[in-house]
Amino acid sequence: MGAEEQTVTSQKVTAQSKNKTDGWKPKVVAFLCNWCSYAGADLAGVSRIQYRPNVRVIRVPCSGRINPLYIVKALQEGVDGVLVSGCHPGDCHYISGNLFARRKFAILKNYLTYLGIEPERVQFSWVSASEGTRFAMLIEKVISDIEKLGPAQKLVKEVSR
Amino acid sequence: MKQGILTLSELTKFIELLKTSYKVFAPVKKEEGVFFEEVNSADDIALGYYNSKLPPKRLFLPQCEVLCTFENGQLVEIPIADEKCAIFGMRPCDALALSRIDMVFDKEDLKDPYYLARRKNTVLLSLVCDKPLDTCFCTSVGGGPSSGDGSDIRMVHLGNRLLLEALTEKGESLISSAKQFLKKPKQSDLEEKEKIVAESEKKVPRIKVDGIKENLEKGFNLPLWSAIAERCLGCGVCTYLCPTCYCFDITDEVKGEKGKRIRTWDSCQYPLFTLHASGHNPRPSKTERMRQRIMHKFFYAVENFGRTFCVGCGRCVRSCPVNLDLRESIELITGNKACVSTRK
Amino acid sequence: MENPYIPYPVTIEEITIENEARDLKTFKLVFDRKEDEEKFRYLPGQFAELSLFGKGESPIGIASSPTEKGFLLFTVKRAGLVTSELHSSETGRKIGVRGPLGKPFPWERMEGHNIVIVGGGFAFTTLRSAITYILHPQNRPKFGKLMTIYGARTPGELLYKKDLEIWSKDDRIELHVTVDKATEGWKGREGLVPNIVKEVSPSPKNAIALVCGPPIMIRFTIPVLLNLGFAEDDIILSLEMRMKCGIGKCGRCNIGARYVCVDGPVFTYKELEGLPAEY
Amino acid sequence: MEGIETKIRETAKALFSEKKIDILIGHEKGSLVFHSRPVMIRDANDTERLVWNSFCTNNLAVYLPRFFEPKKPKKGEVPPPLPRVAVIAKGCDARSIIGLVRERQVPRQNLIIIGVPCEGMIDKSKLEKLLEGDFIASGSIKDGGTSITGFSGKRLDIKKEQVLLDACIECAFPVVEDADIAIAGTSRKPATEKYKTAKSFSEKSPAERWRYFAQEISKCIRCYACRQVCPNCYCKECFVEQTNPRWVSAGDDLSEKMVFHIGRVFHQAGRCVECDACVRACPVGIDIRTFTQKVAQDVKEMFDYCPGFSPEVSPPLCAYRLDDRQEFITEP
Repeated sequence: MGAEEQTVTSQKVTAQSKNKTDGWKPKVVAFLCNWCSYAGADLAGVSRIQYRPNVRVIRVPCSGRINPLYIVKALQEGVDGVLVSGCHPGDCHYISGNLFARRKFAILKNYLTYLGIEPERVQFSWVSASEGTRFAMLIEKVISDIEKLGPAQKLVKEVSR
Repeated sequence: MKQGILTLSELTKFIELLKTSYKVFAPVKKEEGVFFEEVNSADDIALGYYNSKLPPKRLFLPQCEVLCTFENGQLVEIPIADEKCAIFGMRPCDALALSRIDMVFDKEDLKDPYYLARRKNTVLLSLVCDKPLDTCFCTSVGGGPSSGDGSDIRMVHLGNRLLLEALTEKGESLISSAKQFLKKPKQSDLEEKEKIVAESEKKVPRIKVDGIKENLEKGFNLPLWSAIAERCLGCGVCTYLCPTCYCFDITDEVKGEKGKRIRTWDSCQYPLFTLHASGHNPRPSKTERMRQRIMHKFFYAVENFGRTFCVGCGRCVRSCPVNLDLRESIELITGNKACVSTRK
Repeated sequence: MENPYIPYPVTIEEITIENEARDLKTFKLVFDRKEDEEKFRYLPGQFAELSLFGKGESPIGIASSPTEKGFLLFTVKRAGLVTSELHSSETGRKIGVRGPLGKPFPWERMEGHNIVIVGGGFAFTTLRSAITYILHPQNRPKFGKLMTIYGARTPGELLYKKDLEIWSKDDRIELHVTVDKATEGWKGREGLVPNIVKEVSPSPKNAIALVCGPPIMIRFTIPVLLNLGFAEDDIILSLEMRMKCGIGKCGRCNIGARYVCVDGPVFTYKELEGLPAEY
Repeated sequence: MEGIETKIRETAKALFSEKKIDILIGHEKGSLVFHSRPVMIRDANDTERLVWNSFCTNNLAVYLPRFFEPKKPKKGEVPPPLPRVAVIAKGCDARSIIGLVRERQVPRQNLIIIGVPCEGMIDKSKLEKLLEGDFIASGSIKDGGTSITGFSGKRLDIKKEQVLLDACIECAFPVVEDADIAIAGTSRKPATEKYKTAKSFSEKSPAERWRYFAQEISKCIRCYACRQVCPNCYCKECFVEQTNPRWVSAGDDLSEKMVFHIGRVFHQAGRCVECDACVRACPVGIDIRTFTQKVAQDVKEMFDYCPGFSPEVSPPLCAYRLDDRQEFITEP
């Protein structure tokens, strides 16, 4: 699970033309906080735990670094789901990064659901550095949720028009 | 055949005929106001409307237009619109505005293929204005409720029928192709038309515009500019809703390897309009930008094209969030007391 | 109908870094199609829009002279979106050139006159094109004496060091190169361009001055030239403006009623005096 | 209403004569029927222009930041003293001003807030809808009733309550709390049920909500009037116009407009006082209110914060509590 460089740029996440039937595979972006969740993902990899490959991990210094526009921009670039994962409240390397982030995510999640976007599209979680297996299960759950939803149609940008 | 009478009952067939060779756009009444949209049948058309919220210029200079598409840095396609359209029921001030913009986009050495293709493929049926509002002042800036500039056919709404007059060959060929629905206009029809036009011209409020070019020539550094622009919030609605505003921006829109170079509306009221890469901005504050808007329409355009680039439609007056009234600014500049001469 | 918005495809053949700060590079562009090169007939003083699909376009003065066949030279400073992308491209990359745009220096009027060229910083691009054009054997006899005063902040910031070398040995041009602040090993002049112009004091008789540089340099050079006796009509400037279409349609590059992209970028000082000070 | 108008003029005249203020921002008669507009008064005898009626809808707080922009003084010069500004403020304006003070855009000590009792403002577009697309040629207001005549000659007599702005109908804080000078008078009764629009919208099905959101936002012509009239939107460079990173392209792709509107609304979390200036400014009539109110509702319910009151309380997104709700967190 190589780490990719930090900012979400349009080249990173290309949307293939998709319709439900032709073997569509979900593409999910995961913003993992460098100290806990990313380390948890690393632990899962080191201990050979298998989990679904459709995740593109983007390492960020802290879940507090996530600007809501990153998430909305990812959805616009055609990604099917976004996962943001940080340290458990109280474990944050920067003490309050995830606590501030929690409020931002609460508002964003409610707002996107209010607009009509399926709640499972954007998910948030806390994974600590020692929870390798829990990370793998989290990814399995997120991917299966997204598979149930099918490809993203809302907020997706088409350039061809 | 130059003229014809179309009874409103025949309008549906006339529109069907138009639809055979043209995409027909007409004023459609919606909740927030009247907009020009494609219509399928005659009964969608709001014939008795005042004027549309957004000018029909949108159909020639769309808010976003693709100049070319590219992939991996290579040019792919240059989509120049070639579908034939008909605009039914445009007000004369908007048609006049289009004839102004034609001067900018149809210069002998530098022609704009996108705009001109649309203009060439479109026939304009303008509807004489019998409903001027208190914010209209077309007669003060060289227009009028029955001006034919820019339109191919001029229509007059006579109670239950429409008098059509062809002003260009395009109009004439359209009228002759619709002969079966049209009757020869009687003398009474023509008199009724003159009455409506005269009455409507009297209803249009007048403002003092003469002498504005000379005042503007000397007036670049007058303190009145900061007084005029003090209330302005720089939102650009006045330029987006103005039928003669044509300024645009060119940017690239990319998704993955594919992308397109698009031309979108822009406004001299926005700070980024003239911001240099070095950070210097020749028009840094709202005062300079408001001055540019008025100078361009009433002085620079007159110097470059010999015409005032304002057709007095009043859209900027009605839709400004802080009621910055162009008529008051004009009268402030021409030295008259800054009061708006309401309906006489 | 010729579509003025679509660039000619070109390839970057050579990139030379011009200054120590590495934020100024000269790009040598070669047309992909021969007929485009024929269509692209230009004169020194004109500019063109460098187009990078995906990023946008930016107006850059043409640094090469029409007498140098087969390629175009553009010196670009890393400033915004397009120029940064250009700076991070390698040779062989395909980009686009749109133009030639704007009016060149008034060459017919300049024939038979002495030419004084005053340049500053990285705005020396179109002046290099002018000098090369004048020094060409066919054109040189048409003009009188040619004097050039070119200044930059430090020796490292001087553009076209090879050309400056050649020109300094050429007796058909009187070259004065100066720097605001000399570094060790710099044997040439030291001092601001306006002071050097005062020092060298070119004779205004039958002379036309081309002045191009940052606004601060222009503001101090013009009075010096006027004091020396240059007529306002004989001082010619080239202006910088935010541009998008380059063909007088998008409405942003106007100074008063004149559009810098179509009626300029070259203006005489007399013309500029008649326009409002909004540039 | 007339009583309040004369009081406002007297207060203004007094402030000017006692040299307490340099500029007063208020409302004056507009150039259109049933229209008032902002005005900046700089000396005593101009105060006659001040009016107070049911059309003083503009939120004047948007004008304040420009007077207090930090200007780098030339070397050696002392920067000029900041002007003292008085503002005629109804409930929502005052809350916006306090919001600007909270975000240190405007120094409170340079401000004199003249609190005016607000009985609710009339929505001119509702009047025009009642005239079915006709425009108002003339009109008059008589004790709680409005009679208007359209250009087509049609006359209508309507109760004011029927054509009030939605913001005023749902307004929970018509009385100005922190006014330096309070003009006496009766204001509206605060609405009991808060966030009515957001609650009724969230009862709809997600598909319906999305269709409505897409349909409304597709009208957007990117003129940014909603941003320019909003007192909270004072950023020098808005995220919409950034090129590095380029969040939003200038095209008219529906998703671009949505990202703009979602981004703008998100910046209103804990700041929007629901004065509806954006709804009134939108030239194409987008129902922005339905989308901005949800965030205000969530901020109240989740973090018990209501913008525009006590400037010393830190806003919701700049604070946290260990026991903040996290039911939205996915547990594998």
